[in-house]
Amino acid sequence: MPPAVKTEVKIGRMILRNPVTVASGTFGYASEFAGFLDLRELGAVTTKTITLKPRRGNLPPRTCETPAGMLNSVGLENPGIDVFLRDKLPYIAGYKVPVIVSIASESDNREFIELAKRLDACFDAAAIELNISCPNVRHKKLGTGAYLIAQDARATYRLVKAVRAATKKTIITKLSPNVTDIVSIAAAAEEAGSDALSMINTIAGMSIDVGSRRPRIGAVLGGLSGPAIRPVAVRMVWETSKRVRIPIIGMGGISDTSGALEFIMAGASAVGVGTGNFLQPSLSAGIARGIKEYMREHSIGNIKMLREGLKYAC
Amino acid sequence: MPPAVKTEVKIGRMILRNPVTVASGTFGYASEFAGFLDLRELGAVTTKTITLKPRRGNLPPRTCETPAGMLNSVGLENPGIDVFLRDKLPYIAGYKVPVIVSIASESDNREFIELAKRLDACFDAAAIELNISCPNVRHKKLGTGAYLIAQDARATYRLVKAVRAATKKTIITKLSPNVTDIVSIAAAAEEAGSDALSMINTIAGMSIDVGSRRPRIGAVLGGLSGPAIRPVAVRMVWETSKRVRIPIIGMGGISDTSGALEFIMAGASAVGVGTGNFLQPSLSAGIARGIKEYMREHSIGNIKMLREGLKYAC
Amino acid sequence: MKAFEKRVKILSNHSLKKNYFLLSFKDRDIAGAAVPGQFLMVKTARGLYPLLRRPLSIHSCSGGKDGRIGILYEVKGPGSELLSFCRPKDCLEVVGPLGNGFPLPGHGRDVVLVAGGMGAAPLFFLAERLTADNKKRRIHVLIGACGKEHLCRVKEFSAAGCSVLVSTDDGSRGRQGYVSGLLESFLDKPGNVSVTPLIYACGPRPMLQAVAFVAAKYGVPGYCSLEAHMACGIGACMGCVIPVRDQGGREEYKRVCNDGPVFGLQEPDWGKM
Amino acid sequence: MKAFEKRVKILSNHSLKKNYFLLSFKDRDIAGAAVPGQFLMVKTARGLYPLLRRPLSIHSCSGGKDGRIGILYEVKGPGSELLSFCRPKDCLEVVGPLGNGFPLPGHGRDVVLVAGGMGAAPLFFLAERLTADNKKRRIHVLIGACGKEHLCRVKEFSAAGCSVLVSTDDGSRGRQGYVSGLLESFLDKPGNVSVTPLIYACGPRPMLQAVAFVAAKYGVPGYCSLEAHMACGIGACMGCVIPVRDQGGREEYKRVCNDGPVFGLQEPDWGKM
Ligand SMILES: Cc1cc2nc3c(=O)[nH]c(=O)nc-3n(C[C@H](O)[C@H](O)[C@H](O)COP(=O)(O)OP(=O)(O)OC[C@H]3O[C@@H](n4cnc5c(N)ncnc54)[C@H](O)[C@@H]3O)c2cc1C
Ligand SMILES: Cc1cc2nc3c(=O)[nH]c(=O)nc-3n(C[C@H](O)[C@H](O)[C@H](O)COP(=O)(O)OP(=O)(O)OC[C@H]3O[C@@H](n4cnc5c(N)ncnc54)[C@H](O)[C@@H]3O)c2cc1C
Ligand SMILES: Cc1cc2nc3c(=O)[nH]c(=O)nc-3n(C[C@H](O)[C@H](O)[C@H](O)COP(=O)(O)O)c2cc1C
Ligand SMILES: Cc1cc2nc3c(=O)[nH]c(=O)nc-3n(C[C@H](O)[C@H](O)[C@H](O)COP(=O)(O)O)c2cc1C
Ligand code: FES
Ligand code: FES
Repeated sequence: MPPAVKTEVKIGRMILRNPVTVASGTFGYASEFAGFLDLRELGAVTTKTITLKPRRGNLPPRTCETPAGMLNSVGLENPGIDVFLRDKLPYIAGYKVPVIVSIASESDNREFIELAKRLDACFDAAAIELNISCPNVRHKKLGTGAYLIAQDARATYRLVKAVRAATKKTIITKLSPNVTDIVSIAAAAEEAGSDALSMINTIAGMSIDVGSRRPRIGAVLGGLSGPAIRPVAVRMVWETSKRVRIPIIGMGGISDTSGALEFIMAGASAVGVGTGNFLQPSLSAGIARGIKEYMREHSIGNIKMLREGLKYAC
Repeated sequence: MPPAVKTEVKIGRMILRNPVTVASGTFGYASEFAGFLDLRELGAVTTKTITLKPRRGNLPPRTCETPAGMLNSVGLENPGIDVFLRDKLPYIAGYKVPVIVSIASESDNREFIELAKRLDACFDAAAIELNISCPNVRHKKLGTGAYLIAQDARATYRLVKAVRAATKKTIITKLSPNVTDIVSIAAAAEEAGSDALSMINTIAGMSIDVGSRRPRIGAVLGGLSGPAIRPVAVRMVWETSKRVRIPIIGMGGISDTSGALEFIMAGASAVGVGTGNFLQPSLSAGIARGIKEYMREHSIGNIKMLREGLKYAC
Repeated sequence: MKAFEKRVKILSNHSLKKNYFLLSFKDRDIAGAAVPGQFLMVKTARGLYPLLRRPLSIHSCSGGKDGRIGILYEVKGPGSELLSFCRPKDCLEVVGPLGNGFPLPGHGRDVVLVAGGMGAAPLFFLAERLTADNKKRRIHVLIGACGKEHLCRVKEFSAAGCSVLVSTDDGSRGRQGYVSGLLESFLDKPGNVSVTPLIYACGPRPMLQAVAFVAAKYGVPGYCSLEAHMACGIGACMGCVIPVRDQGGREEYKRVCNDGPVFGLQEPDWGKM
Repeated sequence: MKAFEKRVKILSNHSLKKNYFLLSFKDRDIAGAAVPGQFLMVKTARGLYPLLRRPLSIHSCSGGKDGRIGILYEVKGPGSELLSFCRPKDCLEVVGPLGNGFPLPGHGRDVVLVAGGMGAAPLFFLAERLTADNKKRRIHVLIGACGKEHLCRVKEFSAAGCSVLVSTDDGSRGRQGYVSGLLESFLDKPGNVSVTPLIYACGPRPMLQAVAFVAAKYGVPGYCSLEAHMACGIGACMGCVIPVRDQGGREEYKRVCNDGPVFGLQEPDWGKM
């Protein structure tokens, strides 16, 4: 019999049976993947970002491929919280896997607060992820050059604080890599009461079809994801994990077990599979199993030891 | 006879016969490549960054591969300005191609100024590139989280202003992508008198060998370059070119002619081939020819029309 | 509709002409579930370049124990090029069958299949099924291409019992001009088809738009199979949308991968694409 | 030293045993310029994954009109795996010959070649040259591997006129233990070699360090060929450095690609690697 390994992790008040979840917006509302994997093999399911009202999303084309990555500018197309609560959430929760509901606002903080209140009352939502970092929905300028809440420590602090007051649910703040110093934003979220961090969202990017001399994305700019950005994401998790105490869900370019392990060794408590779901629909479950195998092979009894185990004196 | 195409571009007081140069640090001191291409086919040659004193550089391993990219942490190993002026510069200048000399400081602005003065007196240097964005040499903190001059608009302004006073040579300021708002840094450099911008330097990244549980780079963090980062670089050039009037040398992941054309269509006046030189030593010259071919095929008489020609109403 | 994530073994993969290739593999599950108009997401690279799977229509399909699937593809870029290097016995990772498929015509109703270039790919599977169901009808196939060397599957459609007409942009074979023009002249001739046939079209967007225009002019209903850039192929990423008009004329986005790839000919908002 | 950027045609590429492959191609320029110890930077992918070329030693080389180059390689990761899929007549992009090569021994001086695993790759080219120069000397080859199924080129070295000794970590063939131990016992037996032979070693770093230690103990000079991660392979990126001590004992970095890959056995600062 193979030695037992403990893969349970705690994110806020939520217990994940293993450290693998999916990245918001890359797993639909889970039903799209139910035929390819057993959802109960995941530590948690994270939903596509939901807004108060339905959103049509951005002009197509919305995706294009780049070297070892892709750009997307979906623009948060979603059916709105009402339809979500009625049609989507009960389905996922039926699998008895914790559900992380990602939310965003089209305008000011009040929409976030209202969404949080709605979810607070909802048994099926285990945690709320604040998507303050979607590069495809530009807000009015917040400060010098910042157009996302997650690009401004003060704005981040204010928002998280306000949502914290509105809900007892686990709050996960999703950070943007499009910043000079992600640690300062992470610290602001922590101070305001966020239970955990999710990082990273996509990096703003652009690609041009030189044949037609047009941008490949209808909205011109898009968010870069996929293996191409993994080194950036791992670095940001590494820098942040040394400076905050709340757990981190690491993501960005995970396409196999070793990619996921990089994040955990860099200090993440859990990982989110994003673009990788497109490459192989069953990938997230495969990685959950792969991590266990790695732990067995390397005689690592508890996932925590992996997180603290980077052999580097610093 | 194929129709004539005009590929000449002006960067400061420097005239490039075509818009293709190389990215600092990826072309050595040109002699390494002389056997693989005719240096006179390039618009300009950019040298490895030079410091006042010789530098040993960082602990190996210094490079590793990532998906469609690589990390490096060379740490500006170079023989110092004296050896450079004596042994390296005359060799390159012998090819009658404009030489852009990249410089950096290990400490404060005075070293930049001294280097600029030395080069000002030097006929063989056509332009000075200020490398204020090397992620592998960390300075003391400049402000909130910034550790590079190029992460701080005020520090950038002060440095460029000081160097401007010290030399009449063309000044190119090399920007870092590790910022919230590259446009504000670009604007600061322009205001301080920089003749041109070079963008982007590498994105800070990290990679872990999960087998040995060690960072793949001796200095732990490295700079990400290669095709993986091209969408980020093109986006930054696009954003910046709409807001500054000085010319931009675009770089980041150019591995073929169409990659180079993306930058020009996004608003760059010239391009720098970096990691691509490692993939194919003759690449830069091939791209210089490739751009001409593209212009002929698409009946574009002047490279300027290509720059202004992105078919997108905004 | 059940889809599978599979690693299958390639049976054959060879060039038909120019850059056109035919690949086949055996998989009982996929072949058993597939209906005409559906597609597969195929991993073309061994590594991470190109990163995304490529959507490819099911070109032919024999169900039952045999379970054989054929794919007709053109080498266009890195993904299809890598595919063309595959050899028999190599493994191929496929996900499918995906998408909605063509609604089948009612008993005995004539159909007109209109193919532009690689548009022949999904229509051949449709022809296979329609000839197999033995419900007396005529299957007309109009195939267009830029030149004769780009025409594919003309003989195969004939052999399957369809009556085939051809057009080429350069006039090197068949009628000169676009296939939408061929359709127009075809519909124009009374007696060619039963009172109201059903059109099934596949090809480049401008061609489909022209077909939709001609069909509307002659009051002939039908379907088209569309393409869009796909990241996931299974309805999760919201990337592959096109603007459509619903019954009430309200505009909305629909996913080509999941709500399509088959749409009513007048459903897409052609002007906005 | 002239190097070339070339697209060559593969003559052969087959598995020797397990994951070990032998590839050959014809190129007069490269073969004409190459000296033992040099290497090539080989593009293994058609696309951008893996991105960088892979450094591979020149394993055999026949100059002249024929100009044939052989590469011995082990499949370890994505690059070497893609290489193993190449077939005769496929094109391969190579840059080379690169690096400094082994300094050749003086007239009649005996040599001991010490190979660990794939370390046999560059040493075979050296043996070829040394047997060809017809200057009476004995060429001893000590080959080590973890087990007998990992031993490569034993017969070929013998056939070339070398006297070969073997060790395996698991004792499945030859002496049991590391090849550095074999070297020690070899040097220990008087009469095995001329007064002071010259050692040429290639293999994993710990093995080379052990060889350097044994060589120092017996006062035998020699060279080793080192590996480091290489981005450019031509001395431009400063990525592949190792710490060495110069004559005066001062430490500095040297580039494995350009200052090496061959270094004096006592040159690297083994303690710091
Ligand atoms: C539902 C559907 C069915 C298709 N069926 C067939 C078929 O049976 N035979 C056939 O030859 N082609 C078919 N195509 C088109 C085929 O997917 C593209 O030709 C292929 O993806 C090209 O990939 P590449 O890497 O060779 O070329 P690239 O250089 O990557 O692209 C060439 C063209 O294909 C498009 N393309 C690239 N990647 C995708 C993607 N992930 N999704 C959609 N389009 C993409 C590009 O936008 C470009 O226009 C189908 C497309 C769709 C959406
Ligand atoms: C001068 C020199 C000569 C060599 N000669 C041979 C030879 O004749 N036969 C042989 O089998 N191997 C040789 N090697 C080693 C060979 O380069 C690696 O095994 C190969 O790069 C592995 O690539 P991969 O993609 O298959 O595996 P990966 O999974 O990428 O790497 C496997 C191992 O190879 C190393 N490696 C990967 N890329 C590089 C690179 N660009 N430069 C250096 N090391 C790298 C990795 O660090 C890792 O340890 C030589 C290396 C050097 C530096
Ligand atoms: C098509 C697509 C849609 C996405 N939608 C969302 C979203 O709705 N909300 C969100 O927080 N992040 C969204 N993301 C970002 C991912 O959750 C993730 O942070 C990012 O893609 C990096 O991970 P990856 O490289 O593994 O994809 C989306 C990413 C993609 C590719
Ligand atoms: C090995 C290596 C060394 C580099 N050294 C320097 C340097 O000395 N000075 C500098 O300004 N940029 C340096 N760079 C950054 C490049 O000039 C360039 O800005 C960056 O690599 C992005 O371009 P690329 O993706 O085409 O390589 C270096 C990059 C690499 C890969
Ligand atoms: S391709 Fe992802 S929703 Fe259609
Ligand atoms: S590999 Fe670039 S200097 Fe050696």
